[in-house]
Amino acid sequence: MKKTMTIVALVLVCVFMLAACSSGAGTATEEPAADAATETAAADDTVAEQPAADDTATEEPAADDSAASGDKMLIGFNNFLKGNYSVDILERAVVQTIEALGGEAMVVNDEAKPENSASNVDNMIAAGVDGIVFLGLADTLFPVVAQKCDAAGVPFVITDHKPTEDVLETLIASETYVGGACTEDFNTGRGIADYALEDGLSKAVVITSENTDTTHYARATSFEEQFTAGGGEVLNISWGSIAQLSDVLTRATDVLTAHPDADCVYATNGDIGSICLEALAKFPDMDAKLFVTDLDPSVLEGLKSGDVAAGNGAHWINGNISTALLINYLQGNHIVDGDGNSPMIIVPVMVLPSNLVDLYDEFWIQNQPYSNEELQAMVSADMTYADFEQIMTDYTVENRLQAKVDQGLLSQEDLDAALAG
Amino acid sequence: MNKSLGKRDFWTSFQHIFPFLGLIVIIIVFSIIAGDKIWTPTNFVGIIALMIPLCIGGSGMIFVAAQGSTDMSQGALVAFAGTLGGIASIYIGFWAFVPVSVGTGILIGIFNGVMVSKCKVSSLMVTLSMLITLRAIVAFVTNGQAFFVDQQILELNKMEIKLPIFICVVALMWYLFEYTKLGFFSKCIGENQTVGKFAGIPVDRYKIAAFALSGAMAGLVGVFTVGSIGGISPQMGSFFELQVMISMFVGGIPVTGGATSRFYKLVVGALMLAFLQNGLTISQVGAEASELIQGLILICVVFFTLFVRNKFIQRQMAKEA
Amino acid sequence: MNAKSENLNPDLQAKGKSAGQYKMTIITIAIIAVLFIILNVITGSRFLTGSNMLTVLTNSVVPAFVVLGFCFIFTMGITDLSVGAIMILASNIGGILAVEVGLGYFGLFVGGIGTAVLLQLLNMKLMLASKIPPWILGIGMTMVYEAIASIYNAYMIGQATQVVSLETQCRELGQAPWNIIVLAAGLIIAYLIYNRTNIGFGLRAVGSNREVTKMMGINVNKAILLAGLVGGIFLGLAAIINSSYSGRVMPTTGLNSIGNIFTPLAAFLLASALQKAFNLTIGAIVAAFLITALFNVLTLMGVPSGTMQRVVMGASVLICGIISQRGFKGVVK
Amino acid sequence: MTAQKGEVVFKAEHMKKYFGATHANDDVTIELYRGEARGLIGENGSGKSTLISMIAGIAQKDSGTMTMNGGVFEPQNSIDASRHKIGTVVQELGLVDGLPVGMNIFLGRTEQFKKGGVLNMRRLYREAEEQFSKWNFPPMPMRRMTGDLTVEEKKIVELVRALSIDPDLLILDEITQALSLNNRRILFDIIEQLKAANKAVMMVTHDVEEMVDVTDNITIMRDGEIVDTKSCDDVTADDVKRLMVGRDLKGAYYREDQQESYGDEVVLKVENLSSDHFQDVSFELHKGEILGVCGLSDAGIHELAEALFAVRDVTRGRVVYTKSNDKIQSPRQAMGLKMGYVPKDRDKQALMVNDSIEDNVALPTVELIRGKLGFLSPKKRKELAGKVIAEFEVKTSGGGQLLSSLSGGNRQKVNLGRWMIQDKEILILDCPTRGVDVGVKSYIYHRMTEAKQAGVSMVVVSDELPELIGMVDTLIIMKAGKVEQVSKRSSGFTEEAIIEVML
Repeated sequence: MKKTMTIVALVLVCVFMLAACSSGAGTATEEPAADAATETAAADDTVAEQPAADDTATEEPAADDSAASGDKMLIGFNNFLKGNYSVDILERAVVQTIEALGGEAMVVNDEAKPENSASNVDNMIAAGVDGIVFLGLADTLFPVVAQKCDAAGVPFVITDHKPTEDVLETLIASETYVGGACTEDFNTGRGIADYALEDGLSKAVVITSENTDTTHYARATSFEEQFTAGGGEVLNISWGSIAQLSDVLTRATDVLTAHPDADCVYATNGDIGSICLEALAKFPDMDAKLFVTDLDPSVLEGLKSGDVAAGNGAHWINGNISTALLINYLQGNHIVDGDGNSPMIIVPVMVLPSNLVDLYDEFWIQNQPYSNEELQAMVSADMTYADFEQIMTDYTVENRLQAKVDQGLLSQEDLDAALAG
Repeated sequence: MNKSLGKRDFWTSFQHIFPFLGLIVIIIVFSIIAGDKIWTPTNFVGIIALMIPLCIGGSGMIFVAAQGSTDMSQGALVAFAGTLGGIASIYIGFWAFVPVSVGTGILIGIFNGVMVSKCKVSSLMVTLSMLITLRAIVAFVTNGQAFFVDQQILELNKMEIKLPIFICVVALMWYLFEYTKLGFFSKCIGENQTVGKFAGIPVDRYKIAAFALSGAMAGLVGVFTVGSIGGISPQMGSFFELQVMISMFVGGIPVTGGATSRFYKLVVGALMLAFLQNGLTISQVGAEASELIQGLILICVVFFTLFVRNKFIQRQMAKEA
Repeated sequence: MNAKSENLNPDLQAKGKSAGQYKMTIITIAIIAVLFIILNVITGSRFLTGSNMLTVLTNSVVPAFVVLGFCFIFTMGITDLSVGAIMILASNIGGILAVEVGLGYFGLFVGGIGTAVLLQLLNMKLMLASKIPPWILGIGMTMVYEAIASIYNAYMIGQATQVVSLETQCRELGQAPWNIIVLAAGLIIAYLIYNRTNIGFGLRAVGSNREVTKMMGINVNKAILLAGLVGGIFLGLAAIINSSYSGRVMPTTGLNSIGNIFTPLAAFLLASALQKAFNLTIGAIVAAFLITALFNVLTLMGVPSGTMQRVVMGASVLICGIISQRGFKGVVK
Repeated sequence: MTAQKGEVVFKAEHMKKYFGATHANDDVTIELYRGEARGLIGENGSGKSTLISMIAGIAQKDSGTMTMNGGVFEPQNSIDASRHKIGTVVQELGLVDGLPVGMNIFLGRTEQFKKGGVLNMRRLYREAEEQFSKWNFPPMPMRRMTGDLTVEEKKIVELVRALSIDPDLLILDEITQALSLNNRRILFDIIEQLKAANKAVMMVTHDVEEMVDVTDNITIMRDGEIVDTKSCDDVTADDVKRLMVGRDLKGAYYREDQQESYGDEVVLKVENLSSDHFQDVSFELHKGEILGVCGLSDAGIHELAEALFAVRDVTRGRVVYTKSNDKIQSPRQAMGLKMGYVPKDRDKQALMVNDSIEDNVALPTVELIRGKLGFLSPKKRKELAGKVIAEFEVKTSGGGQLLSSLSGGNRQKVNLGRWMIQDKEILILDCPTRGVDVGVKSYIYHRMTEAKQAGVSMVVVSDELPELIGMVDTLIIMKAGKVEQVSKRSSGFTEEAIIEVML
């Protein structure tokens, strides 16, 4: 028993080490071959070095090249926590852009630890990336990353989370910072607050994630600010843990018990939104409207059925834009803003009208809002800051849908019908 | 009299080199996969930087582990001590950073120790509630937000400063653990607490001391963590305690503590974990697969360590015959 | 034996069980009742209303089942930290069978309980065969299970959707009165198994002293596997009630699933601390209810959630621990 | 009593068991008869416990055959053995601490209480209670956790567990050493009852005199083989000892003089010491004196030993080290005042069994090893361990060897040696010869006499009266926590007189 266990375990180690090597160097199509290699290798340790040695050989040129076209660029992206829908969907946008532009993506998992955000930058640099799309959820990380990238001479862009102005200045001072496309998380909360005030609502509760989560913190507090400024009252902000939706549900029912007079419920992301629907269903006497940020599939359902009064989001394209900025730089076109600095492009947050829910689902969730061709068009020697600003100005749900019509993915009649409601 | 163990057979000597062997295998495999990427100076510095907090945290926790107790609060304490140190550095001056941070660690450690030894609450329960409480306090104090501290802290992240401090601290803890009463009695308590008490060890005092050391080291790790992320983040140090435990147990320190706890095993384990995590990342293994492989390799390494140890004991028993 | 196990073995900390226990039970219930009444006054009579109590009870069902699962696994001295990851996988596989395959409740039960039982048995089997301490094996298996769930999640993201959600199907189980009925049934079954069957005594014997148990002629491996089976069933139940309750269970990575079981773990430790007053299985439910009620009442009192509420919880667990250990003379690790 | 050869109840033939290369049992053949009480005796490591484990189903034989009640007997585990009506009380404690007492009696045999998969606990506890009263043991709370019991109570529970199967063969492995005199008497009555009921008893003990008294025949083992089986009518204790060791024991076993002899200087003064287990104990210990303490199980003698070394808290009174007039308040302080303490339970209280000899020696001698900056020199540790090994003739391959692989006698040598190599003035020895064979016993007595001559004062607490009678200058007899009588060696101790006082 012991002996077999040992052998099995030994073989396992070999297999996984080699699996690591094959999945590292090979693409998906090469996998069967790599598997075959591991099988033979597992049987005999001496053979093990053979395929591995091959891999290094194929990889070396990739590590050496700088932005030279023709070879595949390797671009790193740090996912703050695999398994978190918002960042996973952002990862999808980044990876799609990189692949559409003929690059290779390297995704690392920070496991929700800020230390890992820093050390993974080291790791990506060591792996020989040509550029980094950095998702920093704590402002303090940006100077550290700038320092590391400057030392290694690897360009980076930032995405999604926008640092404060002070931090942005230090970033601009960095040689390797080449821009960023971010969302003002504060705008999301403000937008909802305005919308709710217009509806004449005055007593709100906020259901959100942990207050250590910068995104949710910004959404919740900006909502509170705006709502209070507009004459409303925020009765309670319930900080829960987004990792456990049952926990959020428990929190939500507790809060609704405590404040049965609330007429507005703001859920700071899609998952929490669907949870709030559950919670509200338990209080049939309550007459509260639900607002959600982040347009993910469950929120779309709610919008369609009318359970969700309004939702905003659609800002995940900042992954596309920031990656395009980086690749432009890598191909020799450093885009600068009016002051000659690396740009910070603000991706707007949009409120989705319920009549467009189906089309949104098809072209934002099922497919990417920007086609590969459009993404490729974003990267060329002619692109300027003004062009990107234009893209942002044009970025509305209606315009995008119109573009889809132009691409022949959608008939004009369907769009018109949808717009008409 | 007093001869060494007689002839050393294969398993006996293997038992001593095995922790190193696991490390060597991991290094060789990743050298093959990742090529010279792993041996570039920057990457090597990166590996060392990964190892340093694990080693420092472990050098405190090893006393607790040797006594057979558990310290789950270390990660939360990293955040708590780092945060208080950071706040102190803003209000009092940069010099206060390290003393406040380490001091906080020691105080919380003493509290843990008193709860365990005097109030007789199990260490898991004490440190788990401490983990929950400290995390919440950090979230409260920082209002959930990352913020900057005196930028001199970034100096601490420089290897030329970090490394000497690390070496000094680890050397000191090594000495304390292997060559003084503190370490020896900790191991004895782990072997059999009653025996320790009957042989005149003031058990309570040594327990408190072990938790205090663990806390102090957590405070120091807090300082370095703040340095490495450039400021205070309430999420820093999350699950740090588990990472440290993995390094210790993978290195071959028994979960139950006792005489076979050795400091070098911690260092080897920390290096192994650092090489594994770094190697998997720079070999561009997908994030999902990387965790899978990491888990399996950890289990296999622990299994082999135990396997070799059991073989060794069997041989020794047989030799008695 | 195992230090990590001994501190989790509630039997070792339990004092004699005799007439004194009934007194303790009554005193403890009285203390809780008085506390509840005081809190009710503080919250302006919003706490002890029927609907609020029902809310608290509903909210405590999932943690209660997790704690019941712990009763069967952790009591053996097997501190398996991978239960958090197992539950995530079980919820999702149950969901897939229920929704994607369209088997409804049948699929949910088979998928959820089946997964939890299988993985728990796999853990036990691995632990017995390899002799790896459960603590470290649990961490390793957590990584493996998290990775599997995460691969599934990545696949679903690639398919432009999220991990499976029950939507409107099979949601009754997570609501009153069904969840309460299931909880009551679960409690009775757990109580009987733990106190009145060979499985229960086997696992308690193993947790107390594995060597002696073996010497007394009990098949230790079988006892562990059986207890793992029962524990797996309760964890599986917890997992499916959880998905039925909240609709969707998100995978996570980087050992974050261990964070999910900290609260149930605290409740379990609380239950073992309450052993003087309640049997472990009953104590499990009481502890889960108390912790949920604590959060509820703190919310009613307007204590900030996420921060001060958790401080109060951590402190309460510690204080209960201290009170229950008063006068304890044995070895504590 | 003549050894009547009744019907054979149990037979083992050509039993062999190896541990590695060692013959733990080499071709052992033994027959037990109905109505017989058999003693099994031999030095530590002679293979008694191995033989018993094989019969009890705890260890599996390598070869040989066993028959029980005429049928082939191949037990897979102890439950299997009990089905064949063999009840065993093993040497190490064999109870699960975390279960109620009643459950421990029936653990593994609960089928009889099962009803629809659920156990009828009330009936189980009632039947367990009945077992206690059936064998004349005082009642115990059946629902209490076994871990809360004392060692002696646990041993009784184990005995009742073994008896509860109504055994045809009862095997007792070193049970008497854990029992106090009153419970020993109950046990001997039980043995008589079983004999009268035509059942067999096999008993192992190191107390040769006791064995000669209680049993009908004695089987002597040495080096894994059976040397001889003698009828108790034909042998004396000395014969048995000789056969066990395989040679004549040189010199006297105990000290030879019958006069107390010690200096005038008082080294330790105990004044009105009281705790939960004893009240108002006062005595003076002189230089070079061996002071014995004896009493029944509830006399509080072991607790007194713990209190002397300040391991146990006292409610009143004090222990004073007269030279410096210090009140002893902690074990560490006591050690600083040149006191040493050998606790009763060697493997649970005194030694780290899974650790090396070196570490175990270093534990109480750490102050000798300590250098500048608290440096514990590995070299000094090695030297000290070597010294203990050399001076106390510990059979080992070196200081690095784990204690778990040493025999009980060698462990006890390490245990005593590590205190005796230091220049201690006062030693508190609680059952210093518990569970060691006559060879080691005689060696320990020899060392004690030497130490006494060197001026070391000793407090010896023991459950074995012959040992106290043989060694002490002053004997304190305690009863129910109070000092009942103090007598000097010259007054001529007799076992009967002492027992009378104790009862």
